[in-house]
Amino acid sequence: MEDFWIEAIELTQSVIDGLLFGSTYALIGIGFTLIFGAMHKLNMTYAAASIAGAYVGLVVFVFFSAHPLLVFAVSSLASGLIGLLVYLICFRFIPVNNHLAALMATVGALFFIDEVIIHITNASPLAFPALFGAASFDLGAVWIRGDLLFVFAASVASTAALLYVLYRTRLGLATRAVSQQNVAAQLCGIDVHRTNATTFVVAGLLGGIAGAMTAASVGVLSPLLTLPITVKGLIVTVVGGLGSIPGAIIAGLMVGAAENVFLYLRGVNERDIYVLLLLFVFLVFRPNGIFGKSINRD
Amino acid sequence: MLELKGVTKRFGGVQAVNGLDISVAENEIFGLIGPNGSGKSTTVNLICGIYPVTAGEIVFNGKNLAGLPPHKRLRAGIARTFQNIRLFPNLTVWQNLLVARNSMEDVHSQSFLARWLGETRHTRGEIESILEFSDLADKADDLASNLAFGEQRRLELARAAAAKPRLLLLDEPAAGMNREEVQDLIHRVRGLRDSGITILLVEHVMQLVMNVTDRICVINFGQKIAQGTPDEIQNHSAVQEAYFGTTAGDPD
Amino acid sequence: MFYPKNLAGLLPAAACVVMLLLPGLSQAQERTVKIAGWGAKSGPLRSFGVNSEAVLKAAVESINAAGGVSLGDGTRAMMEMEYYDSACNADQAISVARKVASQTEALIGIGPTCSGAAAAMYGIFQKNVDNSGDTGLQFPILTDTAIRPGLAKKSQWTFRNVPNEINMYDELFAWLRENHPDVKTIYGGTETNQAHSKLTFAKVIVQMATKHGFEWVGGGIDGLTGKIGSGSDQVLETTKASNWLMEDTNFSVQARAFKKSRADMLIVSSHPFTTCGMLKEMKRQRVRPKVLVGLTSSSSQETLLGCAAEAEGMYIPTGFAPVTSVAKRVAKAATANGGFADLHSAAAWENAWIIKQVVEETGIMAKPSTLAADRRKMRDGLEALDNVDGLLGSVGRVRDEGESIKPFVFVQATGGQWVVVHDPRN
Amino acid sequence: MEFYFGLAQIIGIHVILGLSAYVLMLTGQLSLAQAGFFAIGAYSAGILTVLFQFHIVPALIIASLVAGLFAFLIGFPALRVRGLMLVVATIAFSEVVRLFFFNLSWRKTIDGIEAGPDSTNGFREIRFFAANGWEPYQVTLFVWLFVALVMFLIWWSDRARSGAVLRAVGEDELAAHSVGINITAVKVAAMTAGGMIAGIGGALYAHTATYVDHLTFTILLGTFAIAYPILGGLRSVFGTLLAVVLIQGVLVEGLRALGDWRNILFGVIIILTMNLKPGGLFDTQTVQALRKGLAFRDKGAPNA
Repeated sequence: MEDFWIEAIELTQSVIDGLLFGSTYALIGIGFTLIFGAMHKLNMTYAAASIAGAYVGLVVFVFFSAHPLLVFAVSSLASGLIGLLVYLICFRFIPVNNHLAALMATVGALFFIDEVIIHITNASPLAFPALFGAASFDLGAVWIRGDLLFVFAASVASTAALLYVLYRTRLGLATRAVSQQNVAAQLCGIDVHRTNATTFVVAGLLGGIAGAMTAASVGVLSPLLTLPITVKGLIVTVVGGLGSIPGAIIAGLMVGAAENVFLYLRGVNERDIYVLLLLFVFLVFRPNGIFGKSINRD
Repeated sequence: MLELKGVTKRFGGVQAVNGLDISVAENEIFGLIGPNGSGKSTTVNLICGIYPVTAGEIVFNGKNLAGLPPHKRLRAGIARTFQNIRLFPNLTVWQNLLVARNSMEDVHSQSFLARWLGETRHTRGEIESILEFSDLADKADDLASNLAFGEQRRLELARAAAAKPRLLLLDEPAAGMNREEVQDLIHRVRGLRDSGITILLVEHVMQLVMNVTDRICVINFGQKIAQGTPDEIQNHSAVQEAYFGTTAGDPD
Repeated sequence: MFYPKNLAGLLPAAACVVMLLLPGLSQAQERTVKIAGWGAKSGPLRSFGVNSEAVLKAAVESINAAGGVSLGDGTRAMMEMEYYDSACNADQAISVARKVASQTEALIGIGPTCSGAAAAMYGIFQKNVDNSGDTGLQFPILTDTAIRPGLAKKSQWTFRNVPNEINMYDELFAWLRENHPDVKTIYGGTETNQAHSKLTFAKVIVQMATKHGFEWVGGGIDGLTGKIGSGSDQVLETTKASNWLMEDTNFSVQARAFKKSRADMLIVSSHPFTTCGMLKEMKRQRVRPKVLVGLTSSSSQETLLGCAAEAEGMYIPTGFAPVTSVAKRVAKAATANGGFADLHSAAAWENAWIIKQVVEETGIMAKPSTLAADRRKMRDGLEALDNVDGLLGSVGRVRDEGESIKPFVFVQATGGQWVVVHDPRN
Repeated sequence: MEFYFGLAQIIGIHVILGLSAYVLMLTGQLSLAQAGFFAIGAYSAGILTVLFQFHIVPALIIASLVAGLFAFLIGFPALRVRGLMLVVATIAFSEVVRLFFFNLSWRKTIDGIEAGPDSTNGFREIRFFAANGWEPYQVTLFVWLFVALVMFLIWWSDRARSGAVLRAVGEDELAAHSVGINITAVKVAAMTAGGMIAGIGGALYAHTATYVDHLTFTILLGTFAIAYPILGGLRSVFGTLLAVVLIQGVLVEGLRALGDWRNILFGVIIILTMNLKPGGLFDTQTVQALRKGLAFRDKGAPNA
């Protein structure tokens, strides 16, 4: 009986840690889903751009000893700017119906960003500041990491801001119009390129926060982060349903929690196999994601 | 030859086709007309198997088509054209026709590998004659996307014919055509019928429908409102109302 | 007309192919001892290559400043080094090895920097010298950085000058036994998809710790079947929750497993990125062991850049520390060349000097006509070496395996620096 | 020369890898699973020659069949989804395969040494070629024999009806279905063919590199597999060949002298190519121009 309770507490703790860490996955997932929703295209550069944003934030921290909040803000802005650049070099001048070329261009940009980071830092891991890094909340048997709680709060806040922009502003209306009916939107006088560019900037701003949050919750920033985050982001996007922001949030938390539980139960060598099987289950039984409607889109 | 018995199709809450009964006889040109959103295109899609029916059955040559995927319906002898042209734009005209040779006869007369890799003299001859019939002989090596609009329409018809169908579904083949082109199309449709193909024509352009069909069925809101010869239909009150009345159909 | 507009895109390609086919051979008039280095200068392990190149360059400069190398006929020749990027990638390491062996007059190769690439690259070499039925590459290699145990015996052409971790941890735990008598139990984890970290953890660190009487308080260990050490003859269920992967970001479960073990001594057998991640999580969860031990590879500058505060107090045995005057000079020269001298890269310095020694001992001629013979002499010379002068003292050679026994020291992270806490040589 | 032979082997193997993705891409499907099939081929062939002392030829054929079988099996569920979903599904498959080999330890004592896959430590001593006295030029010829075979088969079937069928599915699935093409069968067939081709590539890779571990078969490798046909263009198999020569021959090998900057240039070149020639180097215009150019030479008169 004693064992059972210890086990139950351990599991609960694993789930809590995983859920909170999953909020960084959720932020990346939202970015992917936003861009996919707007352009029906995959932006493979996204996670790398988010990490690159965090590196710019780190520059401010290292050279000007800025407050972590400012570091996050700079990361976000930098990533937004990179998002704009990525749009310009990977999407703007490539024919709209050529999905492969745009995808490949973003892969090229991914290599480029990764390699630039590697060259500047010699690929060395660098310490990244956390907000409330020392804080923690004890809830009886389990405890909650203060910095992750902040990450979680920041994810919720940025998502709320994003939803506000999408559903309460003219810009959001334009974005949704373009994503749903590209040609019709153009006929209504919406500048599709500008709207798409704005989407990339908004997604980039969000990605910068995600990158900084990831770096803050690990405590170190390294180019090793980009590939796993890209994969996690894609998984979250699919599990959450393409284009669904609430889906991406739930999926992010879910993937984070599942990862930690499988790690606890089965060890690290098998952990990812189970997470991927979970993804297969979703692909087979709920191909439209958590909140996906069963529309057959052509 | 083709019989629709109480065919119903629902998309969510929308009733696209509602208890439709149609019977097309061997070697006739049967017209299916109706206002926008009346369920014509849905009916075509139901017959060629793109959507499953919600209720009712579709019988072709005495065989129930339920559960048969589109490619098997083609093998059974049902070919179609699309309202908005759907050629394979980056294939040549020749390839567009070659790809379409999936009739029962073609599948059975050649071994799998031969069909997959080879092009027999017989096949070439047949494709050439289709090209000839479609006035596309000199365009055989052009990419479909480089053809003019009228040529693309002809190619789409030719591609359907290349499958040697017994029943051909034409979904608004005259859309966007001028008077002369329609006249040309009329000849071609008649030519196809004369070669033994039954035709179900879904159309908007009255010039074509009234000139070429043997019988016409009018539907609105997924239901049959009238059926008869072109002359009968022209004077039918329900048709007048459906086309010119105040009731507007829901968008397609 | 040949449609130049559409084909224009192909022209640069053609030009590049021509460029590629231009022979890489340059016939120098003067006689020089050419050596080639290669390692990861791109990709996530770039620091390995950058450091290795910096140290190698410094070594060659110092040799030339001291008058160069004396050849078999008494001529003095300068040493010349070319460094290539092989991105820590098996394909590329193999390709560079082939290129250097067949397209250049290099007498020997120093590289690659990563164990995985080295494990693959060694496979293309001739296994046994003088076996004409084996068409593997015949070119001597003296690797500096790749530490994973037991690689060089794959071929008689391959040699390594890397720390021998068995000796290092053996002595470390003996020393800890003496200096921390209150420490009785140990526990730890590793990054299981990094071969060096995992192998060293299972087959070296835990073995040596139990040998010196520390008690392992976890289950069985991944990668290790049978009993742990000599103390226990019981096969335990594998410890699952205490390991991680080399690109992992969340260490909460592992840190809890560490905490739950209540071990006096904890081991983080990992490279800097995850070492830092793990140490930070341990700090958050207030896991405070009496003694913290790390993997040799983490005794580098990267760990301090990533988590100097959290690493405070961690012991690591290392084959390099600026404790001797020459070691201090090397550290300085490496920094001047844009890299760091650490346990990985410092060996490159020794390698250059070993090469000088072998050239002089075996009477290598360094003429284009004697290239094959010179390479063979180089190999035989390396094989015959007993002892060489290293940065921390004499470096012994393990004859049949092509490996080395290097002197080492124990360092501890103190105030953002690696401080030597014990020098077994004294 | 040894270096050029080695380079030719790498180029050949990557051409095979690229073509395995090319086949499926003709049907409009983007698969990142090629790294997984490549890994299955590499490990299967390695296990056969090392642990069971097979000759390379039967080992290669069996490896190809095994990879093809997995492609066939994964084809049915995976090809239910498309676009981004398929990309993610195939990434997941390829990662599961990689993780399987990461966990696989199968050691046997052969000739006094322990051999076989050893999870994280990788699979060493796949030395069939060197141990049997194959000269580098022979190995290169052997590799290119398969490159030529695969290229010829794809090139030939692309000129026949099969190529048109594959491309028709890629251009418009609904139309293809309506003209009587069994979409699922065509896609699964393409996936299987791609799997078999990747299996051959993997088997050759394991034996030329003599060592494989799970880190060889990451998403990066799958990305390269699709990068070659995209950069080369989907109009011709020679596009893939050209792209591999450019990337492996020129960028990775030829520009090694650029050292540090080479990889940065790599990304820039991909971006530039995609902006300037979105259809790839061998896009429709180039292929037509080449054809007409060649025809012009043949006939000595312009081909109107």
